[in-house]
Amino acid sequence: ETFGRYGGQYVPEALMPALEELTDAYRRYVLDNEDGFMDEFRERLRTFGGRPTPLQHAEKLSERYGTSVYLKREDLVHGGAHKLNNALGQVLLAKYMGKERIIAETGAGQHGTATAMAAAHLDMPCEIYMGRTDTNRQRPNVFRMRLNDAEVTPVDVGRGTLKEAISQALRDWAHSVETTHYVIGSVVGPHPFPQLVDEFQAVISAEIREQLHEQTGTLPNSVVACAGGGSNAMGTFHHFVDEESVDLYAIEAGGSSLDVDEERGVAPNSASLTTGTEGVLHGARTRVLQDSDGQIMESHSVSAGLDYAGVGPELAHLVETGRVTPESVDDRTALAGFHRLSQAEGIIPALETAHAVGWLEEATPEQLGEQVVLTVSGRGDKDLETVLEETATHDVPAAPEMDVFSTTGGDRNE
Amino acid sequence: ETFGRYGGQYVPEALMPALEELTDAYRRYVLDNEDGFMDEFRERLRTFGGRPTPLQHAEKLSERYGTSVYLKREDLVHGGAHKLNNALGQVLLAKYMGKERIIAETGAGQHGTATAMAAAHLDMPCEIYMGRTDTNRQRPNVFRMRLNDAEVTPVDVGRGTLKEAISQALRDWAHSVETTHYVIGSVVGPHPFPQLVDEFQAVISAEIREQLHEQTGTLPNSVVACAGGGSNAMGTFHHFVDEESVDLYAIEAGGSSLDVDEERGVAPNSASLTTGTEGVLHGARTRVLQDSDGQIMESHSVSAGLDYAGVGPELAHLVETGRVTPESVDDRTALAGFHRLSQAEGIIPALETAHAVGWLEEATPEQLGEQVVLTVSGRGDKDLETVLEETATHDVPAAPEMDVFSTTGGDRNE
Amino acid sequence: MSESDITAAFEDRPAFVPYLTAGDPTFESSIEYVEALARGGADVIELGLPFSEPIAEGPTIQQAIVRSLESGMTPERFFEFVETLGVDVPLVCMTYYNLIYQYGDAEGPRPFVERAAAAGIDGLIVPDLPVEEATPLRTACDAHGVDLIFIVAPTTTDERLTPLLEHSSGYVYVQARLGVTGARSDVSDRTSYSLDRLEGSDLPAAVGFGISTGEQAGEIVAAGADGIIVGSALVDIVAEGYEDDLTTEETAERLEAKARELTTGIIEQGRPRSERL
Amino acid sequence: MSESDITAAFEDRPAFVPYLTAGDPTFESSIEYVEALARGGADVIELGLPFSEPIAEGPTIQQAIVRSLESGMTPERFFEFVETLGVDVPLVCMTYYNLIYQYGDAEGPRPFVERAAAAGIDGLIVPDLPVEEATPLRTACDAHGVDLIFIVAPTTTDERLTPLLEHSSGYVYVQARLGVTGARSDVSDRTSYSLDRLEGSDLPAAVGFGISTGEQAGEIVAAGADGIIVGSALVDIVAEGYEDDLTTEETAERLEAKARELTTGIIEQGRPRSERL
Repeated sequence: ETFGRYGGQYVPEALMPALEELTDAYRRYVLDNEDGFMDEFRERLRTFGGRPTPLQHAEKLSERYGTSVYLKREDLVHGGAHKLNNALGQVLLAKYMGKERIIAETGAGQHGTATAMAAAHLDMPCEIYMGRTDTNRQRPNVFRMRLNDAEVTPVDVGRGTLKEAISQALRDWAHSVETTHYVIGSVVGPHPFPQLVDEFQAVISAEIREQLHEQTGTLPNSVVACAGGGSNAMGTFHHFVDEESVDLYAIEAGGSSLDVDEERGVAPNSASLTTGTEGVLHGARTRVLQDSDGQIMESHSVSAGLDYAGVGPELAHLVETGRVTPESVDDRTALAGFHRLSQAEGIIPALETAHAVGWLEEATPEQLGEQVVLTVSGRGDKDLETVLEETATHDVPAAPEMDVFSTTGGDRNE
Repeated sequence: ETFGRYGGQYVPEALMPALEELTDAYRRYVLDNEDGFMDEFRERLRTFGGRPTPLQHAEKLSERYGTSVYLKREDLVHGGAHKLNNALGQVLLAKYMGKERIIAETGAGQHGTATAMAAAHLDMPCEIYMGRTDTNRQRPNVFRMRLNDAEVTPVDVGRGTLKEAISQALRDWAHSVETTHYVIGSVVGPHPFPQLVDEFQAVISAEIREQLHEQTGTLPNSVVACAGGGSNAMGTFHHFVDEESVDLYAIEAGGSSLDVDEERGVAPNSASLTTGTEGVLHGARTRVLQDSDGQIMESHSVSAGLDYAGVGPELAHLVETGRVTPESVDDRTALAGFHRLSQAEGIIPALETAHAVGWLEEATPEQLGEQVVLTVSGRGDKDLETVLEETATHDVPAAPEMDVFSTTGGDRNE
Repeated sequence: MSESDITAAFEDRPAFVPYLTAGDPTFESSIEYVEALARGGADVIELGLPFSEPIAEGPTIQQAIVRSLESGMTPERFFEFVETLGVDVPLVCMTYYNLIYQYGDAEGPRPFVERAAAAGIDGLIVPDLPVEEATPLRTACDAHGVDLIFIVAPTTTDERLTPLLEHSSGYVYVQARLGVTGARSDVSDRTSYSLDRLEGSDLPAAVGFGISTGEQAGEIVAAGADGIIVGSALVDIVAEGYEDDLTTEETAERLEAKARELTTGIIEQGRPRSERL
Repeated sequence: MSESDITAAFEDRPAFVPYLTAGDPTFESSIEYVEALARGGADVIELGLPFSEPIAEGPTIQQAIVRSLESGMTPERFFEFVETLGVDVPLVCMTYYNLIYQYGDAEGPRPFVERAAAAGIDGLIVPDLPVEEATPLRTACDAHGVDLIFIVAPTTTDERLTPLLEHSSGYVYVQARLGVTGARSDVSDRTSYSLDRLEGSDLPAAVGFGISTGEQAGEIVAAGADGIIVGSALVDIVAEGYEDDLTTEETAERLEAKARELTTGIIEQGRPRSERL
């Protein structure tokens, strides 16, 4: 199954039967609610995951941009990001399929922690592949996974980040496919994963639509979501794709520059939709960051969760058809967005989300329209250290002073 | 106003007019919903705070204890703990009262971060007093407060923890009382604070009661909450106090021992209800950890959020009348509870909550009854480092191995 | 009600009321320091009995309290301190309510007041005890002839002033500015206002919070005060002596000199109380 | 359809099909290594063109790919490599689909196949290209007389087997066990089952994944295989040579010796293919 030119199943033959089995399970359980699968999924999302999440009118952002800005609060989902929507769905599906074990890859650790939580909740053994570099720079998330009793297996290949972790998870799956389900973390990979993950994340836009209708009786003019692999963006857009009056903006990580260093095989950004070219990566034809030979480039973003050289094929297709507008925001603008939301609204966003917030500053009034919905894909607790370091490096305006540790006084009276 | 022998207003004369003003505002805005205060509060709790939080049936704990265990998921409130219920209420009240500035104390940083978030959300300048020791051991929470644009002022007095921070906040308030509201973080302090905070936290038990009735049509047999200052416990108990059939258990931090070291002025626990004696601390008569002269002792708990030498006067009163049963759980049992909830249910609890979870293991079937509600007062992300250290120290059974960082391999094929 | 020794001390001229934390930094040197203040002209002396949570004190007195507690000060030692002192001016004990409440068998304030009176304490100031909570202590004080001194704050409303004055004896402690104790270079405008409000009272009005020089003392007396209370400026001298390793005698001399400076400031501006009423 | 050179190589006896990553660790020494395998008895040689995301490879070949990429291997250099080789056995290029797709103007697989055929490549194996996605490549291969070899996995269902064999040419790569490439000491029971399933096919069946000794090779041939594919066991020798700083000649000799061991194992158990059919 493809989305225009994109999608497909570019995987080893050994995995094809598992993908057929998964496609069958997807149709029966997810699309047809066989054995009440979707009912159970929705109930667990509610009581375990904390759904529905609020759609909050953001007073100060609205004032700043002269429009009504609504925030979809996925940062309040259990685990701190939208990732649980998908992880819970897939682990539950694996259980319905009679699988005995769960594997997953993780980059920044958000998908890994969500999967570990879901696996603990549903009593499934779980192993998470994580690049060695990421295990070292995302220690708290490694701890969280271990606390939920998941195995965490560092991957020592390549740069040791998300790309390598996905490749390694695919290798494990090629080995263990008969008993194991691979919980992929975004709308990427071979069919049916992009559709499956989209279906689980679509709850975001279903709620937005209903909540905004309750609050204002209307559809939004524009919907804004950050996009790395694209699960947050696809989940946020899903129920608006057929509404032509709603503009959809996918905000990518512009990193430090949109140029690429072909010589070193490095793209200092993760803007696959904006600067990528058609290619085949991790099981799907999509837009990827690659050199002219087709070797995949090392991507970069201040946000580990956006730091990926590919993007979901459906999102690539929606961009190609003009339905979704891709925009990219550089590290510095994202950091400024991080501080703006923290200070103005009392919400510390994930650095992924900060890209979407940063883009509001660059958007024209025509792009925003009268009602904007922006999904806060996750909370920023995981990013505190990075933000502190990067804020200093980038000299971001309006960042708070962090000299509280260097003073010795504390008393107010002399 | 007092609760039996407890409560009162033991503060400098300079603060008395402010307490009178606050009592008046409490009656008008909170009790009588003047100017729609409570409507706005509830609406903001919903859209900004993420309420209602779920009441989740915990499958594996239920199986383990042969009863139905329900978890009230305050860990899903914005900021990661029940603390926002109170902070948002008080900051909003300060705004209705025409105050121009917010101060607060914080120990572990949860109340400070909640207040900083609420103040950013409502556009109020905010200063948080935090003991020097706590600023150093709770750096992420200091960062979060600073990111929300709150001033964080370390307090260099005494041991530099919560007790000193409260004293210092009271001193600031004595100075700034005409323009400033002091957002106290628990059901402690002079009247009307204990009632005010209780009223804001009562949303917890209001929701529990409604949600359990929806799910089962009944009242619970027992309700369990951890208690430091007691705001989580009072919020959880509030709407059950008049239901004599419901047993109420306040779980305190037993620390390393319930004995005290009078010589050194140290109590190696924070079990004021269990081992404290009547005294006057921070504006109220209540049960406190003190030596025979009346000097306040340094308390201890593995959980910084429970580490306080006093307790709310209303809770002290409910214990004295036998309505609430105090139980204490030591550090090791709490750590075991932490790991049990993380592994069995996929919820990493705050170390405060872990005391309540740990107690389930020690409770008799008669105490638990057929339906138990336990409030997960907060999430444990803030406690990861402490748990790792203390778990090793205490040799807690069923704790996961944390050797993922020490291995070098990662590949599955040799 | 017959006039107390304390009230009488305000008669001839505006009184100089110094404060020191008893036992700071040691029992023995603290005795010397208090006696030095008496030599320097103190009319009434406030002695702090240290409590671990002094919510009304600024950093200067907080540190004095830490030093005193570390040197072993307890309520019982405090009474021995009072009994050891060789001064003949009225003594006021300033402490927090929990220590009073816990003394003896924690059966209320009576045992503390009884023991204090026996030791030679003439009055009590309890900064965390507003009039609303003071009835048991008031009763115990009345029973043992001990004055109970309340603080009038700049924020004290007119409605609060009447019951506050009714419960007061000895003198009224006029808090010159908002905040906690501590030496300041400015004297609040509110002082005059506060003094004006007390004109109908029978009790002398002593002004405290922030006075550190003879000149300030004189200004406040000129504004109509019946006395001045000086704490942090004196505790600062004790702290300096402690930190700079001065001998007890050197520090005592400095204290006596500071006391003289303040007394002189008062005398220059002061008239007998009968003329001021 | 006339039988290809590759298929013909399986005629006389079961074929020995070694794999090396081209350019590992350098262009020049890799040429020597491939030629050593030919001398050691290779009937067909699989040459890896390295891709940055080799999702079907175990750690041994992953590391070979890293070494090759670091030494500057590209698709164009790979074709030069093939053109430089002095061997007279059929050559199969093993690579991932993105490199094939991107070659030339990224207009599909045709330019790659054309160039490969011109360079002397006789067949292609693309581990991440299942039959469902293979039509464009199949078309290009047919147009240029290049075989397209598919892998039959232990999990391949009977329903999948028919179209898979229809699209295959050259030989069928029988994956002996689940997982990724890598030398193993055991040979899966599933191998016999897989070979049985292929009995109706016209194409020779070569078994790969995990074979490292002449003894194993003999066992598999005895079980009915038309050929054995050995990769990781040979790459290990290259890696050891690289890590232990051996000369190119020393490593080439070791490779030739290993090839002989494997060829001998095959010959001892092997019969002509006509007798096996």
